[in-house]
Amino acid sequence: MSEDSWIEVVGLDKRYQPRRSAPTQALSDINLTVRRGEFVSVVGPSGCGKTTLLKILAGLSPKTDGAVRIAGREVTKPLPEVGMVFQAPTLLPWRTIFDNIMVPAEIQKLDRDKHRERAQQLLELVGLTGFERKYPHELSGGMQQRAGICRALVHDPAVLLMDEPFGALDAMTREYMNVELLRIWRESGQTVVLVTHSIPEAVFLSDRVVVLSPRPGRIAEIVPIELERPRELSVMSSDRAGVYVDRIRSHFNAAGVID
Amino acid sequence: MSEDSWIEVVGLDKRYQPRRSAPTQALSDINLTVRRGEFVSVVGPSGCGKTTLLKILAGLSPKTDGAVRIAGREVTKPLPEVGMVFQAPTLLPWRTIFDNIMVPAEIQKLDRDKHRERAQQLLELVGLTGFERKYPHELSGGMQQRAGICRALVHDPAVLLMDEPFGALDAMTREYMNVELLRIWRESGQTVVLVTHSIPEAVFLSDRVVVLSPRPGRIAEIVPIELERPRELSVMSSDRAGVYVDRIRSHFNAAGVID
Amino acid sequence: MATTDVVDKPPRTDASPPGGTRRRLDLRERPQLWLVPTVFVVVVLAWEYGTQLLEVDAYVLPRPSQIVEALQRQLGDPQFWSHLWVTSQEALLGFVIGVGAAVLLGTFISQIKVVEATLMPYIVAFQTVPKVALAPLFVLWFGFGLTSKVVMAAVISFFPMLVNVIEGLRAADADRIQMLTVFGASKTQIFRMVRLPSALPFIFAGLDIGIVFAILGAVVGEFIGAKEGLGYLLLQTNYNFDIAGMFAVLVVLSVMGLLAHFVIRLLQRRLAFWAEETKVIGA
Amino acid sequence: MATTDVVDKPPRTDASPPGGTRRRLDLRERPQLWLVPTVFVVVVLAWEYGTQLLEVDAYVLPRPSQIVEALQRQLGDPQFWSHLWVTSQEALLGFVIGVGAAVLLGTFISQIKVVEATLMPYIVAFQTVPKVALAPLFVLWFGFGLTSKVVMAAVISFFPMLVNVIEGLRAADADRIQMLTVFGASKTQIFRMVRLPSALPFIFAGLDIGIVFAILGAVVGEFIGAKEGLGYLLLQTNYNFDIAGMFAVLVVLSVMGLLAHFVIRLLQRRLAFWAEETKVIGA
Amino acid sequence: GGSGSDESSGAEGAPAELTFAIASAVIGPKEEVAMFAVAKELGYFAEEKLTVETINTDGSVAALQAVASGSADVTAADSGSILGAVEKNVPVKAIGGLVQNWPWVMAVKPDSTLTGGADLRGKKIGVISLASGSAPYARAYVAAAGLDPAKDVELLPVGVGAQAAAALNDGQVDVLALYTQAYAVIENSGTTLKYLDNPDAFDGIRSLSFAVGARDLDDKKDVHTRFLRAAYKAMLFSANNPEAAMRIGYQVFPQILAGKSADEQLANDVRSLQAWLKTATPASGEPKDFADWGAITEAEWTKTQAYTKEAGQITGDVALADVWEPGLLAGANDFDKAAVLDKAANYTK
Ligand SMILES: Nc1ncnc2c1ncn2[C@@H]1O[C@H](COP(=O)(O)OP(=O)(O)OP(=O)(O)O)[C@@H](O)[C@H]1O
Ligand SMILES: Nc1ncnc2c1ncn2[C@@H]1O[C@H](COP(=O)(O)OP(=O)(O)OP(=O)(O)O)[C@@H](O)[C@H]1O
Ligand SMILES: [Mg+2]
Ligand SMILES: [Mg+2]
Repeated sequence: MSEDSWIEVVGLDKRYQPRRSAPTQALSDINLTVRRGEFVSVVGPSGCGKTTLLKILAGLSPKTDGAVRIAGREVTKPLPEVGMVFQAPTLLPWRTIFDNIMVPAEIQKLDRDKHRERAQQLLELVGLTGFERKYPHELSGGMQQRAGICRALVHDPAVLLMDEPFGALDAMTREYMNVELLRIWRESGQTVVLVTHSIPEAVFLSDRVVVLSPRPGRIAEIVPIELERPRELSVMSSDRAGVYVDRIRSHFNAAGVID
Repeated sequence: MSEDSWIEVVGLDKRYQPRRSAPTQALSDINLTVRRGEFVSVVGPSGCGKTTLLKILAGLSPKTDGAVRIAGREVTKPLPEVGMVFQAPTLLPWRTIFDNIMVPAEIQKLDRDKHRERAQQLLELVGLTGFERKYPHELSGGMQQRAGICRALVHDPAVLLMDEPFGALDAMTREYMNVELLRIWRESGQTVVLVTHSIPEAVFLSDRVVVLSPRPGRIAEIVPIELERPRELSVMSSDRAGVYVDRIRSHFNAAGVID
Repeated sequence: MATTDVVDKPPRTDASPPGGTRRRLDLRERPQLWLVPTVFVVVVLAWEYGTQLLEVDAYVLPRPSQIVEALQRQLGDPQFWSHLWVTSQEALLGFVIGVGAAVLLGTFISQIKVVEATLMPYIVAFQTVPKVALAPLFVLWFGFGLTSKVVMAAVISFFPMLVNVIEGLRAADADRIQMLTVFGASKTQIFRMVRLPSALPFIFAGLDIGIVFAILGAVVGEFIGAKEGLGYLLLQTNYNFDIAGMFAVLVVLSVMGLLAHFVIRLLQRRLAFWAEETKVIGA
Repeated sequence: MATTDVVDKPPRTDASPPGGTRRRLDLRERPQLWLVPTVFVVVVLAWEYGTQLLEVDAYVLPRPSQIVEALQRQLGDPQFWSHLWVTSQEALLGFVIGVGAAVLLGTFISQIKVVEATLMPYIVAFQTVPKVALAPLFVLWFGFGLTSKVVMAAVISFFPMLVNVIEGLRAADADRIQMLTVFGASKTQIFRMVRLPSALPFIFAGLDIGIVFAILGAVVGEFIGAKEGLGYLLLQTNYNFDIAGMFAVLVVLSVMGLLAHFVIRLLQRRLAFWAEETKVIGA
Repeated sequence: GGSGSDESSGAEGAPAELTFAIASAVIGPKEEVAMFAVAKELGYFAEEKLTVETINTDGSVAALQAVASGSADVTAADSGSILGAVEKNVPVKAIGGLVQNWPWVMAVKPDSTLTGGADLRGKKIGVISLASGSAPYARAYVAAAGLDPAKDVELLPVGVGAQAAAALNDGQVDVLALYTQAYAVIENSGTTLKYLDNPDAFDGIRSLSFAVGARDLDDKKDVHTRFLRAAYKAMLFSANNPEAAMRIGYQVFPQILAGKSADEQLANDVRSLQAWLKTATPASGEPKDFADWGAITEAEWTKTQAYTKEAGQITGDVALADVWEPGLLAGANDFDKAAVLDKAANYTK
């Protein structure tokens, strides 16, 4: 194991075999290594296997074939250094927002006071101050998603897996969250794998963008984004960024006028 | 009642008063009329009350103050001519995708064969052919959302309320779905109220875009979009479209580079 | 008024009305407050005059007035209170033991599939054995005192609770468990943070059934070999041809069951509050 | 293997292995197939030799060999089969009636909050009345034949089912109900499309408890006034000091309960399949 | 086990603790009053240095099980059940008789035209339960009249007390087959009954007898003798002053009253107790002359055995020596009758 192959996916295959219906080949021959501290985004059409890939990395779903290693360890069950933002917020309805966010710290029995403070900071960061004592059903969809992001960050995991964390957010909040995420990432040195539907977002945030083909997901291209860091939003107006966006978009056959 | 005020919202106020926590003012003094056959989008920051507004229109949530009428009738309970796409897909886990989509037809006891055919067409349109016999948990997030869209369309409702229907879709699918939605709308003459986070999407689709302010949601501006119809995606590259997008975006303080 | 209710009457304001009209509203919003007593009065009157009209003999079905009379007599007798105390003790102890054992065993069983598959057949088989038939043996094994009745109450309240605990712990949402798993939760933590809260509606159903059966168990235990307790008093009143007295004891047992039921429902509203608040009212 | 399971052993392939190794795998993947019989043999042997060693008298606890002997004798007696038939009939009929009534009443009750609040106290109160104490009245009201035992079985299986039905119908997800409501669903449709499927885990728990209690109810009914049925046979064997014969009857009752339990579980796996398939295995 | 019996009581006259199993789930004006309560309250147990407790068991079979397993030391159980127990190797043995006159009798409504067994063809007979002493009695009763109990009559379980009375009044049964004391309770409630005569065949069949554990009987003969002596003293007292016995019964077992006042209940309960005492004392003669308590003749045992066998409770013959230990009775009858009679005559409180 080296720093250069902190996350290692070799010849990964995944086939779902439900009891009552036909099997679905979700992923096919995925090969990918992620450096320690790298920021990698995964883009691809709906249903191509992005969530499946993240769940396998998280140790939540068994693979059909191939090998997956994180920090040199075979992933057969969830590893403690991994944090995850789920596609659906998955908050616990019997806990207040604050207690929901504290779940990872509670599970890993981390220092209470320190993490309470951190949770409070994160809530402030995502604009949920004042909602600490509310219950999930009292929050809007986007607010729940933001709470889910706080939860994934509260224990400062070394590896962060994010499944469309900003999907339910408006443009302004999304941009703001992108900038903040970059800041947190820079400060903490986390390794991040992010699934997103926004190609500009992927370009803005990532060191490399993995483009998956439609189901069964294969790697269509891996695009290194060589924009200097630290990045500001304005970098996205640059031609170089535009080239990256267009290049990735070309895989999608999309006009790029809506998204 | 006239065709010009098919949907009528007058002085609408909404305050949530949960049993165990502080009240939240979600909407404040909303005034809006929608013409019959009009396409209106609602944009606004996360948590500003968009979903709340749709739920009140749908008759799912009681208002605190003001009046809401659809087709001249006071909305006190769900009206049969209204269809809705929910922010979360809300499929029934014990039904196949096909049977999920048939729910409205089944409820309203509509002609079976005709609607089966229509369901099949809609599934094809959203790219879910082959998944009819699968159960919801076997679908990806975006696929579930697409199934939710089919369900809202299957019985061809006169009024269509859509809560971020394309949030979980990739750029290509989203653009394609936008175009198709416009086609369906044109052919059916539906009245549509769409909540979205994508300002370009709102501009592309709508006759008017309602911009809500942050919580408590008030109407910040209503922007009429005077782009000729029928529209093609290319219209979004035009300067006039750009002006609309920038104008709406100015309410959000967003750079507009990600979304 | 819950915040997610479906409107099916003219929407009411979400804000509570000012304090002054509270009491009056309560009666209108919770008609059970007058319905329950009304129904009660109607039933009692129908019973009283129905039995008179149809000339039903008191030893077949005594009239409410006779029962009330008998009840007054009983309540004035210090012996009665000691009977009541004995049965309450037996039922409560049996309930706690039976329900506790069911929660422990149910937890254990549902954690390990093999254990469930191995033990469940025995548990079901044992449960189908009529405890009343075993009662003479119970008495031989556990003596004629409190223990055999407590065991009876425990055994009979155990099974409904067990089935509900197992089913409830199973009902947890897979996504929530996955979420906890990613954050490194142990089985115990998953149990505490997701399985148990998800199982609460089942557990409360089990408790509700369990307490009723615990009281029945204690009473039936007393039928077989006891010299005190309400079950014994039932036998004695019946033996003495004091059917009104017997019904008075039945009334007391009913009140015991009712009280326990309300305590459990109260607990449920406190502990499983989120279920109440996300409930759809009127749909 | 469910498709959403959490890996906690080296991930297995999702595809089933080729047919040839199926049978062998079954035993490894479902160890209960040999565990249940093993435990059974161990328990029986321990019982047999334990009672011999400790010199437990047969009238306190007969040995398995004696029970088997008695069982053989019983099974050879055509009368026994008619007893079995009577009790099965009573229990099954009572179960169907009790559980059916619980589903109907539970549905009705849980639809209208006022009805629930008004009726539930009476139901709980009635349930806490020991049916055994009322049995003489039961017999007076329903006669000495099948009816009184069927009523007994019905009444006793009714309550666990009712509580579970009410709790289950309440457990439906508010968002799903809202979804149906928007599409204009009537209460009946909401009930059929969401409430009922959501309640299935509760309903099956209720059925599981209900069938066991229905058998108990029939037997207890027979204790009080019957001239046939396994309950009567229990009394008869006990009266004749034939304790081994009594245990043989208990064994038969257990087997009845087990069979019913397995039928219900099978039904559950068929009808509530989605719950099985989204289940997290190994977590 | 619930017995506090002192194992070291082998020494003559040593203090001992005993548990008496009442062979019924309820306490009523029967042996527990006439024998136990009186013996306890008047100090007859104390005179024998005995401390005696009671437990209730659900009938004779359960009581014998309790005695055999050591949960109790002595009971008064149905003689047929004792025979059945002995046949099934349950270690119990009868040591003295208690109810000597056949207690079962047929009763009909006062306006009934039924007069005897021959009239019962096609009738419904109410028995306590089909697994109780009343079923074999009913069968034997009709058999004695030449009918086939399996075909010519129908037995229906009606229990004792209210529901039995109701079944008769409602016409659900034509005749009841209960024991005399149960009828007394029914009559106390205001129902009048007409009784059918038992054929002579039932004379001499024994009902309740005292039974103890057979295994340690030899070691405990002394204790049991003392128990019997106290018991028979109490019987003599009760036979001579039932009202006093009943009052004592209320003191020892206040639960008999179940909330009612003693004065209100006394007349009825005395009547019940007298009905029971009649079955437990010689059919003729003056109460003050009663003697030879507890004796059971070999002829009576034979008759009882034949009856039990016909009832199906035993299948073969039980050797008399296995079931009956008459050796304690001499000691048991060795008491000062005059003192007891005196006490009965002058009892006040
Ligand atoms: N539990 C499951 N059982 C069976 N098939 C599944 C399951 N989960 C996902 N699939 C299938 O696997 C494929 C990939 O699903 P996945 O959720 O990984 O897609 P995705 O890339 O995340 O899509 P989206 O962008 O819509 O969320 C889909 O075709 C889906 O139908
Ligand atoms: N059931 C509820 N109970 C209490 N408060 C609620 C409830 N639903 C929404 N709210 C509050 O009302 C406000 C508006 O919520 P709403 O869901 O309408 O927002 P939204 O505009 O749809 O946001 P998003 O874009 O994130 O979905 C939020 O502040 C939220 O906390
Ligand atoms: Mg996904
Ligand atoms: Mg929303």
